[in-house]
Amino acid sequence: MSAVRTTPRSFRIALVLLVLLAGLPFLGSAYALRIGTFACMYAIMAVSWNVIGGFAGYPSFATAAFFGFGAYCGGILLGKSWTLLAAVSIAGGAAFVAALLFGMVLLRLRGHYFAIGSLAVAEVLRELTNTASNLTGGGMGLNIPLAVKGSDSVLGEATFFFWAMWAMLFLCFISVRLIQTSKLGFGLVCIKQNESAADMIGVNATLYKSLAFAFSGVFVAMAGVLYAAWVHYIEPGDVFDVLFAVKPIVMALLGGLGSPVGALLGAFAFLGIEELVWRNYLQIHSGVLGFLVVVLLLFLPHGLMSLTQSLRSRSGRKAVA
Amino acid sequence: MLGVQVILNGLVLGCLYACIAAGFSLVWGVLNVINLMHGSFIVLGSYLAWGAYQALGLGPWTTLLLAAPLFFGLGYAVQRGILNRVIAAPVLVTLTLTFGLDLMLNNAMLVAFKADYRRLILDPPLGTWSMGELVVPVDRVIAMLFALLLTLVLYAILRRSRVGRAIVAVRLDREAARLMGVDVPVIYATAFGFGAAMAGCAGVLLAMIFPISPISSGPYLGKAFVVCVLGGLGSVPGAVVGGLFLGLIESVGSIVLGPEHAVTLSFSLLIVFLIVRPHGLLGKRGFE
Amino acid sequence: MPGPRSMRELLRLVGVTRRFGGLTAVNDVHLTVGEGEILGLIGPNGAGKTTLVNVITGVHRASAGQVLYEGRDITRLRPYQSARVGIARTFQIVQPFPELTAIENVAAAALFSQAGMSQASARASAAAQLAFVGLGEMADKPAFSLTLAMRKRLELAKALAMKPRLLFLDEVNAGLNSTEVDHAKQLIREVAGRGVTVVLIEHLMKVVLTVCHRVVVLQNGALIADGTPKEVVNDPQVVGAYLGKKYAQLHEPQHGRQSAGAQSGVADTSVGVADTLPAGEKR
Amino acid sequence: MSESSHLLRVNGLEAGYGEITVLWGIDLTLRRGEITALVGSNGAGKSTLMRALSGLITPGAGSIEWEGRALQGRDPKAILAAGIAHVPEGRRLFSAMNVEDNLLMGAYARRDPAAAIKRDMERVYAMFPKLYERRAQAAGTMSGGEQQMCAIGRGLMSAPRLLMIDELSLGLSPLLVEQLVEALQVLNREGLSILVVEQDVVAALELSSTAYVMDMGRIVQSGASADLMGDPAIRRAYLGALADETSL
Repeated sequence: MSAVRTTPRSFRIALVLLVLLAGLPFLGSAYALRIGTFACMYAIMAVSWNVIGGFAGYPSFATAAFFGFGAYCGGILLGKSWTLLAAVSIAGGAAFVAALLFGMVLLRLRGHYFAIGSLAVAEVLRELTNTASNLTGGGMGLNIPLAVKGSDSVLGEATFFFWAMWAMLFLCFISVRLIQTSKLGFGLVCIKQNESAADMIGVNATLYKSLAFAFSGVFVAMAGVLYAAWVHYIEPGDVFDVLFAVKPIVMALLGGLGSPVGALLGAFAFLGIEELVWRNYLQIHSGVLGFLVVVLLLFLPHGLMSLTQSLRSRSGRKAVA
Repeated sequence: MLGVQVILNGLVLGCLYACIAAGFSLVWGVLNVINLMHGSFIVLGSYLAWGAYQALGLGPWTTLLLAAPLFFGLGYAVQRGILNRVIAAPVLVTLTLTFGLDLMLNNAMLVAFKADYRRLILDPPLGTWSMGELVVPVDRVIAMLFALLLTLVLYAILRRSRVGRAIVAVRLDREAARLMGVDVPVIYATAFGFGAAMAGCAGVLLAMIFPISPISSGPYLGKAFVVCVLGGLGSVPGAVVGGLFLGLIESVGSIVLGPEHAVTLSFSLLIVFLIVRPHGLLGKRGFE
Repeated sequence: MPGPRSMRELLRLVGVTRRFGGLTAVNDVHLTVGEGEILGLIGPNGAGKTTLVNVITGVHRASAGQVLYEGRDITRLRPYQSARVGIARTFQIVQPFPELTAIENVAAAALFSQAGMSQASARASAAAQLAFVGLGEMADKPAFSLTLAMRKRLELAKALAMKPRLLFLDEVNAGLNSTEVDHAKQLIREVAGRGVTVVLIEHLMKVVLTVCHRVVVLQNGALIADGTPKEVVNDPQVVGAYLGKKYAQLHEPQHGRQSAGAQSGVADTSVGVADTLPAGEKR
Repeated sequence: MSESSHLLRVNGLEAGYGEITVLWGIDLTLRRGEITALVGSNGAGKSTLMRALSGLITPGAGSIEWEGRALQGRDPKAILAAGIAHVPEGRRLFSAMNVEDNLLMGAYARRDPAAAIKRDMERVYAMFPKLYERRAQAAGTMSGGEQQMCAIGRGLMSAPRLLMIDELSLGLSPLLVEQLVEALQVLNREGLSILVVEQDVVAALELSSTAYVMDMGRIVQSGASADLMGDPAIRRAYLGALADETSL
């Protein structure tokens, strides 16, 4: 049963895209690898955000919190000579449990209040990280030792992290797709459409929302570990950046809300645009990004995908009042 | 004596916070829109004060008279021209839209003024007042008094003027307001204009105390959030209560826990309030 | 009005009270609903009917009193839990999942209300319910595209998919035209014919009087009458609640000896209709 | 056509919410200087009719003619300016505002000099002295009766020629209702036309000179209020048309 109408065809398109992405290392270019790794990371964020924001309809700004949490968890564990796999698993598990518990209270809030609450989590975590300098290095940042043994070339390490991030994206995408077609996903869509009606037909909304929140965090946190290991150095302002909370939303909006495939495409499109802007308008890149966001919301409220689907009657329905 | 000094610092800070938050709270309460540009409006106001002093030799208190109409017009135009098109859209859309606008505004300021801090240094400096061990910089006291005054003016407009009453009426019951012949879109734009004017004026005042940089917009916005949630949404008294509360907490907190914990404290407070008392200290009844 | 009243008790309210601040919306309500009954719950605007249903289904918690369902205390159940024990309801203002198709709407109800239901079997059950309410053709249309009458039936199909034993129908006929109302009445009877106990909250007296076995009247949160439809519409307290005390005093005390002949005519017909109709429904 | 006696004439009005039509072909005429009552059970469409008349909802079909001018499709602001004030169901006061500000909101759309508005406010206070006592109190904290006075006062502040009151007595004590009824009669004698929706049928018919009975979105009976007192149509509209059920 497709609770959200993602056709098997667009799912296959997404899989093809993922496979194509996997071809990047064969270009042998460090730049391509870097872009590819970022593409995977962004896609993980957007596809994950989609679970809470797209399926359940809760405007979460907690992605930065999950990412930073994962990065620091990973950084600290790697610093204590744990293996990368262990660090990833532990950070992911901790993020899942924390999000589940935190979601139980936070998700009682709706609309703006939830948005602010989720945003504040990142702020609190960042400040805590800043002040707990014994553990995290505080504002000075945290150096992270090489996590990959045996790859002596720079390109080799880059390739490794590309594959790691790619695998994480693959895992994330398949998981989210499974959630979408599962009872959980169906329940989340019901909650988004009408929470009290969902309650009335027997959906345990609190549990479902919290699970959605947890799933929207777990892969992002694990990607955070990989990112930390990849770049060897993190600082609080970097990984808890509010932009990490907003970009996934823009990507998901770009691809069309509620579909993991859209989120994937949105992430790639966003990265492409961002890269272009970075290269050509370094000075005003955030302004151009803002401009894109504004144009997107005002003129393409259903995302890029809606451009291709020869304007259906629905597209005008919700647009402006 | 330390206690008195701490409380005094807290009050000064609190009045400024109230002024920062009052307009933000008004927009949120009346339009149900969170204006993420609020922080950048404040910074822009600071630059205006700096520019007016550098170029024209105008003191910040004079610049206030300039800032209020300028920012009102800016806010009115932004609401009418852009925000009003999505006013009925879900939270995610309005929130992301103002975020996009904020990115543009903030980036424009970065390009125009660079990221490095500027200071508005009054010549001659105003010095400090001291009473025994108590020391208070005069510029802070003046800024605090003006902040209080501005907040009071906003309160008076909302309470006493025709348009202010209409703003409050729309907030309380939009349909009943329509029955009274109120043009709701105009009132929305007006409320947004007032919000922007408060931000601009607050920025002018803050320029007297704090260094000016586009980077400050985030922290200012954060304060506005916290104050709104602490005091209760959409009311001037709520903003004052929330502002003073936050100012005192931060002032006391930075002594007890160390200054580096002030921000953590305020955001932790925000989360606790959201969960335990989402309508703030004054409850949801407050309105003006 | 034979059978239903002697039947086994399904729901019992003991002194149920619900206050909002200083306002008592439901005041010390004692009520028993027998299995298989079609009970009408009526009362003027703001009488507390919907609040009472909200208390029973766990949307609001009772300020005092107890709700017993099959002898079990369900006073503190949350709405999703009460959905899972077999209590379903429709809403006064229809609450579909607008962007889901009709069949997805109904399948959701089947899936989440019953343990061990697979998505495939939920969909199969949904198809059956849609056919039952006459929406088989609309299965793949999104709910927002249905007409009001169809959405009302969709709401009913959703409730039925939950396999309820007790079903609250809140204003299922509001906003329908008379053909649609007749159709809805027929559906309600058929639902009851399947052995579902129905509590009908209704403004349209013609529906209440012809469909219900028993009617209770709520005014200002308190029960003021309980009896057959005929007894209830002729109860001076009920007439007072609906048309004003003065009207009741003016028209009621003499009953049949009214100056206007129409008055007694109404009373006479009501005897005939109320007695024959529900009884004529053979189960 | 007797221009002079007809204040408002509604013809074939259809209105509702979105795709849901609530009112079907409403014909209704209000005469200048009269009190007209609308009676009928819950959900009969009385409030919807008032909302259509005050422009809160836009009619789907039909005409509303006010002193020869077409009013259908105009917004509440224009209709208020034309001289129709609407005291909505549930009073809808601005609860956190004080009484005086509520009254001032009633005069919001007027462009008259402050003195004229002040004078009208004094009149309201003279009519409802209780409101003067409470003028600085938040409207939401007053009793139901005081709130209804305030709502009527707020309606009067727009200096209307037709005052529409939805649910005059809902939740009020009989004594208070008496008081309100007297106030309305005084206003009426001074020339104000009134359209009132009232649950208490006898009160409504005693107050009004003409009445309309609504059921399921239609006018099912109308006439002089005194004649309607014993009309079975009224009882049928409230408590069910048992006679009509034999067709089943």
